Amino acid sequence: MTKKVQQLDRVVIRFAGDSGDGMQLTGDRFTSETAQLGNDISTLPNFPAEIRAPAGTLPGVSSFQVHFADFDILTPGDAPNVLVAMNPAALKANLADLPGGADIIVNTDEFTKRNLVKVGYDANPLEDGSLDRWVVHPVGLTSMTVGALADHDISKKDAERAKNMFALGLLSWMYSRPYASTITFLERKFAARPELVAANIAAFKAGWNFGETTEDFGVRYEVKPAKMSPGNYRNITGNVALALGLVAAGVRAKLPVFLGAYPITPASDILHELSKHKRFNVTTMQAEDEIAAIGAALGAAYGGALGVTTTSGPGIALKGETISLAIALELPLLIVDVQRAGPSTGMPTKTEQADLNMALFGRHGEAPAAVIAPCSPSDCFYAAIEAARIALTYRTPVLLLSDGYIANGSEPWLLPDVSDLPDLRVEFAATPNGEDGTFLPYLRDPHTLARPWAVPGTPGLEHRIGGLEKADRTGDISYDPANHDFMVRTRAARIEAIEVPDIEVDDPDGAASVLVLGWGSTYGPIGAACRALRQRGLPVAQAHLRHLNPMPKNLESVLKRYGRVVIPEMNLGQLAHVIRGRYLVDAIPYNQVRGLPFTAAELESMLEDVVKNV
Amino acid sequence: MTKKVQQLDRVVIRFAGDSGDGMQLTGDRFTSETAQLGNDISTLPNFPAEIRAPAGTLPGVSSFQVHFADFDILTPGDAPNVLVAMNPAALKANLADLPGGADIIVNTDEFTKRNLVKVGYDANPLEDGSLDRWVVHPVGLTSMTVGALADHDISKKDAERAKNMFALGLLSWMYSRPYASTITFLERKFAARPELVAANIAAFKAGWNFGETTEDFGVRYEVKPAKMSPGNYRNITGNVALALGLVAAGVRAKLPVFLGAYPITPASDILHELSKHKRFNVTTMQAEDEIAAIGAALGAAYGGALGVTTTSGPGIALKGETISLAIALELPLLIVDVQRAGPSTGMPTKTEQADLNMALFGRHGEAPAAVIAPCSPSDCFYAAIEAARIALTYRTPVLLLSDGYIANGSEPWLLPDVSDLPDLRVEFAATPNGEDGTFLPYLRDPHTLARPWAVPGTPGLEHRIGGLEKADRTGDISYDPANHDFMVRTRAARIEAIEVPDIEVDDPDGAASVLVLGWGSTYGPIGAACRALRQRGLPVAQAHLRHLNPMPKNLESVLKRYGRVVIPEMNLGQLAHVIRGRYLVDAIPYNQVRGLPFTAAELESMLEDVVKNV
Amino acid sequence: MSEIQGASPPERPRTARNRTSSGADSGRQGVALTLTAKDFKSDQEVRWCPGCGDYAILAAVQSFMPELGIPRERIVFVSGIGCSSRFPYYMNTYGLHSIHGRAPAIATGLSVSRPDLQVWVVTGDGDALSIGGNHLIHALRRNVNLKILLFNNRIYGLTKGQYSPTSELGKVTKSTPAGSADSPFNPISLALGAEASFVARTIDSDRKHLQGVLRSAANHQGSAFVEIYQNCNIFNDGAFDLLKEPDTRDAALIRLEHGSPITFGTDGEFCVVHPPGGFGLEVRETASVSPTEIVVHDETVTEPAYAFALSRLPALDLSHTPVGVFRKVSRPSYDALVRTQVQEAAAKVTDPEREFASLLSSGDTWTII
Amino acid sequence: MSEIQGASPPERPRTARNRTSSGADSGRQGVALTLTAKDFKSDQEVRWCPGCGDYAILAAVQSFMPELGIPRERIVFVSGIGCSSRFPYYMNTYGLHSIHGRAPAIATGLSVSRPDLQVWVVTGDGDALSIGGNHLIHALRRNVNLKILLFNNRIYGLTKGQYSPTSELGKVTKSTPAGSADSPFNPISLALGAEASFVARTIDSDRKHLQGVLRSAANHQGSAFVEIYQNCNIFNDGAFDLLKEPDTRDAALIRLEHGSPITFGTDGEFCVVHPPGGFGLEVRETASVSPTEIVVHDETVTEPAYAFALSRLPALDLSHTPVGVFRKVSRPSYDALVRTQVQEAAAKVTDPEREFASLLSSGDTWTII
Ligand SMILES: Cc1ncc(C[n+]2csc(CCOP(=O)(O)OP(=O)(O)O)c2C)c(N)n1
Ligand SMILES: Cc1ncc(C[n+]2csc(CCOP(=O)(O)OP(=O)(O)O)c2C)c(N)n1
Ligand code: SF4
Ligand code: SF4
Ligand SMILES: [Mg+2]
Ligand SMILES: [Mg+2]
Repeated sequence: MTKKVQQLDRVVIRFAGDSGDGMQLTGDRFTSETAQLGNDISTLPNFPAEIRAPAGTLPGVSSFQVHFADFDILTPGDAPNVLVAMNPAALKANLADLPGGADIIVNTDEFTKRNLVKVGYDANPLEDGSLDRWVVHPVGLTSMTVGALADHDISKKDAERAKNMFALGLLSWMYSRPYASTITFLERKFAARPELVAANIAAFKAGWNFGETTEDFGVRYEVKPAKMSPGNYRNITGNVALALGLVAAGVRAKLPVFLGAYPITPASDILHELSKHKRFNVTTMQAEDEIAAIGAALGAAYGGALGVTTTSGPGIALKGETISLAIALELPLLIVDVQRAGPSTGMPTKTEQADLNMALFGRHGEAPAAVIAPCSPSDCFYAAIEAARIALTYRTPVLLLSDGYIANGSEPWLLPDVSDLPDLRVEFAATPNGEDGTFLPYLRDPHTLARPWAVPGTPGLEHRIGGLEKADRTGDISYDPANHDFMVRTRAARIEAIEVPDIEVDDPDGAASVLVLGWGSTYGPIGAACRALRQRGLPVAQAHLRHLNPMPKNLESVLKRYGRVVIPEMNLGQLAHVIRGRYLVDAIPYNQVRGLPFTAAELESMLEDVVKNV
Repeated sequence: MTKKVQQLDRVVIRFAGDSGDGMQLTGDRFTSETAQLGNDISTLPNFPAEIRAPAGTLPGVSSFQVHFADFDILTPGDAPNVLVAMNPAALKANLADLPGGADIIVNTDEFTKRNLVKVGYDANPLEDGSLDRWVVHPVGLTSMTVGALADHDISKKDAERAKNMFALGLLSWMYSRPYASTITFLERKFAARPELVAANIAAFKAGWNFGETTEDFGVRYEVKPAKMSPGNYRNITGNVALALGLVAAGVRAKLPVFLGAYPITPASDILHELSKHKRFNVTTMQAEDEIAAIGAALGAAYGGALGVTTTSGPGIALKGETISLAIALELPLLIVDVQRAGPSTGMPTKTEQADLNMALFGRHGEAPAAVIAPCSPSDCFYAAIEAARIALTYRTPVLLLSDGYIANGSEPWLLPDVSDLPDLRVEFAATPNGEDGTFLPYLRDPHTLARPWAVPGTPGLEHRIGGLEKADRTGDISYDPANHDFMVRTRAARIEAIEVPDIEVDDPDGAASVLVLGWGSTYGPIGAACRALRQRGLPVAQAHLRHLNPMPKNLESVLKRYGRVVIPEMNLGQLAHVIRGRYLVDAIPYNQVRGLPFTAAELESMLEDVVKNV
Repeated sequence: MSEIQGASPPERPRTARNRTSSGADSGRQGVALTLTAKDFKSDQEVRWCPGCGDYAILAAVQSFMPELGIPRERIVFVSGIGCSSRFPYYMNTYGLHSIHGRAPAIATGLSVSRPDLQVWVVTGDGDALSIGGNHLIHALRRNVNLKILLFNNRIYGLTKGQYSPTSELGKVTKSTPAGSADSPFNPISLALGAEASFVARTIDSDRKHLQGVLRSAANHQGSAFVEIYQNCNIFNDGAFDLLKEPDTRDAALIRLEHGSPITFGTDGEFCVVHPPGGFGLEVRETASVSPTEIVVHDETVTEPAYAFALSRLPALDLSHTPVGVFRKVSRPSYDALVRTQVQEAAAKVTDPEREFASLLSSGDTWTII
Repeated sequence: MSEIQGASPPERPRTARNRTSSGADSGRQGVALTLTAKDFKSDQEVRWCPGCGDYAILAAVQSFMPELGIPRERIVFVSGIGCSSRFPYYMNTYGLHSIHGRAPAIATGLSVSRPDLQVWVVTGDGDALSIGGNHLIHALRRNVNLKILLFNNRIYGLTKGQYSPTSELGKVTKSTPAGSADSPFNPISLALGAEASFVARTIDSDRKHLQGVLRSAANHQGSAFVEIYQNCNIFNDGAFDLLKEPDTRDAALIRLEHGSPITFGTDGEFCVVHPPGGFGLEVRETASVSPTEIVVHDETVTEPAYAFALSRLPALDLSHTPVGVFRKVSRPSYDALVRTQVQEAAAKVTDPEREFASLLSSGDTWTII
């Protein structure tokens, strides 16, 4: 039976199942196949804080959404076109996000009385007509997988486990994905147990063939490759990109990298990734807590390494005192905060942008530091390098604000040429800089205002520094009022003096009256909304802040060029407050704190209102 | 010999000497005598971070300034009329602050070659004419004391030590102070060693008699009592007032007070003071660190006590994560920050106002808390009570920002009638508040938005709470996006909903075009400067913010009433930034970060410029 | 003067407390009540991974609770963060799920200010020994009246499998792909070095033993530190199998019983001796030594060197692992000493407002008329 | 691959380092140099109170340093906050005066990334055992290559006299006017409980002894923990007088010497024995026991129970106080293990940029043309 093939320009698929069903892996594989095909992609994993909540319950549902298209896309998609629901809980938890007419592929084997009751279904939704708005494809995923593997010498449990590969096979068929990489992946993953390689491949093929054969799936879809710049690509998550960016910074600075970290969701993967790259002279230390982690990183920085610490909200709260010390010591240090929903423990696996205040203001005394934020998964790579540039050039702590959304989300990344990356080499102090061969640890470079980085081991530069106020030039302890005033202002000035690129405005025909200003991970949804509005003839301008401290020099004039400035944030208006205070611009905050990224649609409708009311 | 008696309306005296010379005690005693007499008073101690830096060195100089007058005064005085310099270091360290014509009383015995060299004097300033601008009184303080005590059976060291009492006697004579309280004090202090009581009293009297007899002091001064409201007064420092305010809050709330604290300058004295008042059901715990200190206070608050923690900058930096938990738990908690000069260890014994940002914004996630600041030493008493009122009524952490200046400075305090203090009694939850006898720990009071305070031990209200996001009403763990958004906004709303008194404006004839807005300890110098300007016919209005979060409802209209708003702060403009961001008012920051309070004179001249340029 | 003045709920049960130092804790012991395990189950769905050792511990604790004879409302579970720290949600008592590592500090404030409560701390090897190590050792040194249950699975569960301070040297985990480089703490030794007055160890899978240890901990005045070996079947499965598998456990598990000679094995064929002149303990075949050479376990030995020596018995490979109460000695609890100071001072005050007024006007005051 | 690539100062002395695990530390041992005590005095004015025990320790350290044979620039002193923590300012080496309690963490990062340096930590009883307790025990368990000098004056000096975790129970201080309620840590026991490989105690006033201990600490691979009893003459004067006054010291001070029987007193009239069957040690009159009963001190005993028993000897009143090296055993340092992993991996890479480029393009990549 030959199936009709229909062309689509974009599709959003959400795989949803129990925490134990392997949905993250399934989504990853589908993404990888899709990448091979050359679509543009954006993904959004969403999983519970519990490791493996009780099977079949709503809190146990884990999902992975992938958006792919034949043009360049900016978000993982507002609403799925297809939902794969491995059990009743997955169906129930995700239904509200599905627009009418979407496809739902359900694993009927899990729709038992017991499982239905567990999630509060009185009747079986597959039978009571409640799903009539959608196109439901009931598939006995488990039983068909087990059936297909009857000849394999594996346990029933292992056979059942392979059902995610059956589902992947089916979806791969539906969207005509190339699957060679999945086969290789399975061979590698189960290398130690060949029987599982065979079984999983068989399950995958069974799913593929099922699509090919069954009448239920009358149409097969194709999404053509996107037009993307030529080059070598890989799909990458923000956390991995950030880790690789740190390695790149070390390589380009010709400095060892020292990461002090304490595990915390959603930042731990940076530690995991970096600990694999020792060969680049990268040392990772899992410290006893966040304070020790940044302490060790600072100690390493004092010794001449590129010191880094990675964490999330609760950990950032603990690092303030040491960041303040690093500010007093004027040493380079990277502090990565992968933000999650707060306050307190909050919702560890959900995203948020509410640590900006903490990054800018969360230290006692006047303790300014540089702050930057990446805007997409792959941008985490470049943001890490930029953070290192600032830290090394200006001898200052730099806070880098990623968040759960881009940390776990992924997108295709055009691999850079390593030698094109910025040259980050630094010069350590080697000789005395004062009169009579003395060394003045706080004598500054007149241009960068940076003090010398004089690492232990350098003869003749022995000196003592600490967290007490220091006299200008000599660094000796000083309680002199005028010196303190001078030093406080100098520390502020040296952050202000950091050279950062001008902010760019995306205002294609310069006709916009409304500027949408964002920072961090909202770049994608804001960009998608602006595009959609422009396509509809409503001109809006977009500008995205990468450097949050210091801010670009041209920002003020950009802001003042527009009648209205709107600032969407996943917090209660933190950047908006800062912009208002600095530039006295009546910026309108648009806020949402749901632990989820904005959808392009909601931003579009909000902006439409603003544009119409200017 | 009878001396001329001259009337003065105000005098500023600075006692300065080595850390071991007992200058703080001497100043205290002089202050106490002056209080007895009924002058208005304001004091400013100033001491090094070292316990007892090497004798005779500049870093070892400790001083105490007292300003007293026959009218009400607001500051310890910009410049001393009299400097008592116990050694060359004390002279050198303080000379720059002395206006020409001021009296200098020097202890000539210490002006030895060795001591002069130690502080970098090439020649003896008492002899080389370099002090010609001032009226120098050379006195052999040490030798005369030792001489006066020749008959006493004490060691030479003890005799020499009594020289501060000689100096006190001399000054007490000069300013006609009643000294009965000093005699009582000495009797109490040395009760265990009667020979020292006798010696110190003898030294005091020798000093007094020396003034009476010597030709060098031709004039004796009198400063009449100030007109002050009738009542019972005592002289009080901010730290003691704050501690007593906490005791008062416990007494008036009929709750036990639990202080968890870790020693840190300049906050430790609150711990010391409170630990003396166990009889008011006050428990003090010196914890292992600042995190444990606030943790224990929070645990006690959970158990139904008035939980308090006291610290300074580096400690506040460590408490953020637990404050964030307290915000999630919605429990009352007082966090007292006696600010000192930062960043990092900074200048521990010097004052600053640079923790405002930290208090307002220094937590991860959206974690709003109430913030208030006292404006003078005695006001610390009332601020503590007000902080307790907010915490107990609204079930929220409250940050109270004192600083080193008012913490150690003192002023006369009209003792309140205890029964006039606010009634702070609270009601613990006693019965289920939900349907079917269930208990809903996050069901709110519709007016205050406070949740019930259901302390362990209450039968039927067993419940579980924590730092994960909680469902509205039930408090169960919730990852629901809409619930999170709701809870984040509710936590913000409940802080905004706190009722605080309107801000008052001091604009006697409503003619001012310039408003000076301050907060915290700058009240005195700003007030003094405004008075001086008004006396010169330049109208300026003064308003002082006690409530920094939420801000008074009328603040916006007050700000907009004036053509110019000036905000002087001992930081780089933290309040100014907030005011600009909130109200889009182009407030002018005026900043100084010298570890010292503003002088009224410098504010006066700055404001004069502003007024003239409106 | 009670620990909460005035505004306390009317029905709150109060027990008589005298004001002597030991008496200040006595409110924690209750009277017989007719509660069952079910009464200690909260309405929250338990969300650990299927098969997690935490389930067994929860069930053991819930079914043990009734014998305390303490009403539910007087029991509080305080935890930090970690899989184990979800524990309080499942107990139908008061419960506080706090922040990572800080439970002992928070519980200290609660316990010191509320002697009428019985405060339990539930924590993990990361929570208690990594980020929370300082609070733990300080609680132990102070001897705060806390029952501390450390669920030791030798891994970070909640953050998905990094090594912990009890993981063995060379452990390969997500954060140590080349093997960890830090040798672990021995939690029992650490607690003893920190002056702990009660130290015990037990295993998730042995409910009877676990409850025996809980019983002993519950009636201890001061800090009771209980290490519970707990299987994390997702990230460190089988870590304690040697002590659980029928074919190995008898030769590995040494059950300490107060007053009994320390023997173990299927038929007591192994024993623990104290070689003369030495400081450590050694395992021998029972048949090869004279009965008098076998160490008779005494948990009350004041000298901690004995319990310390016991704690060194297991090689890191668990080959000889004592379980039971290592040490249980009596010294005043911090809470009792602090409460006594406060109560004795407060007892002298009948009218706090008047007393406060006189405090205000003490010292150097003056009057303006 | 050296610990600093590329941009290092040209004159920086490099020592050959092999890549074996113990070898990774070897850069720290230097060659003979002709430095004197004066070379280790910085130009900063010393600002402790006159009479403070810190002066004696400073002088002892400065005059000891030359014998290390390590150039000044390869020595770093890292401290926390406290009177004691001002120490680095006075040493003409590299020095970092950090924040309260965190010196061990900061020093760990430095030591791990710079095996060519010798890193000393100077800390106080509050800095190390109160706020910094966790970092201390973790450094010890990891066996980081640090020489940790804890100046124990049993008080908070810098903050003007509050009690510390080593102050005796009942101590009256500014923060405990009614006497403290928490019993103290025994720093030696705590360190042993935390798996310390080198543990020693000495006294500010005995320069020879102090330097002997420093010598032993300096050549130890891994963490060397040295408690130094230090007099704070302002806030806790005479705390150790019993061990210093001519009429009491002989009967109180037990000088441990490796390989010698433990005797003390004016004429060795007292000794330490190990009563059979017991775990603790006891003091006896030498005349009353047979010479073979006297414990012969051996700092290298693997079993920490011996050193632990020794640490329990002093009553809190110092009546029997061992000083000297309690324990010195060899186990791999954390730094060495970590450096080895990194160095072995890095040794395989000749061109990091090219290797990095190939890392980027490893895995699932695709090409758009
Ligand atoms: C301040 C802070 N740092 C880190 C974390 C992340 N975190 C949560 S639980 C945990 C460790 C859990 O390990 P353990 O205590 O052994 O408990 P288990 O999950 O194994 O029961 C970590 C690192 C956090 N929640 N807060
Ligand atoms: C985070 C922080 N908390 C508190 C302090 C205040 N503080 C400085 S030193 C010190 C204790 C000093 O005691 P110790 O470590 O025994 O040193 P000593 O002064 O006795 O040598 C304290 C509490 C601080 N500087 N930083
Ligand atoms: S991850 Fe491990 S410890 Fe956590 S719930 Fe699962 S099995 Fe239990
Ligand atoms: S306070 Fe004590 S420890 Fe500090 S310098 Fe003075 S004498 Fe030394
Ligand atoms: Mg664990
Ligand atoms: Mg000390």
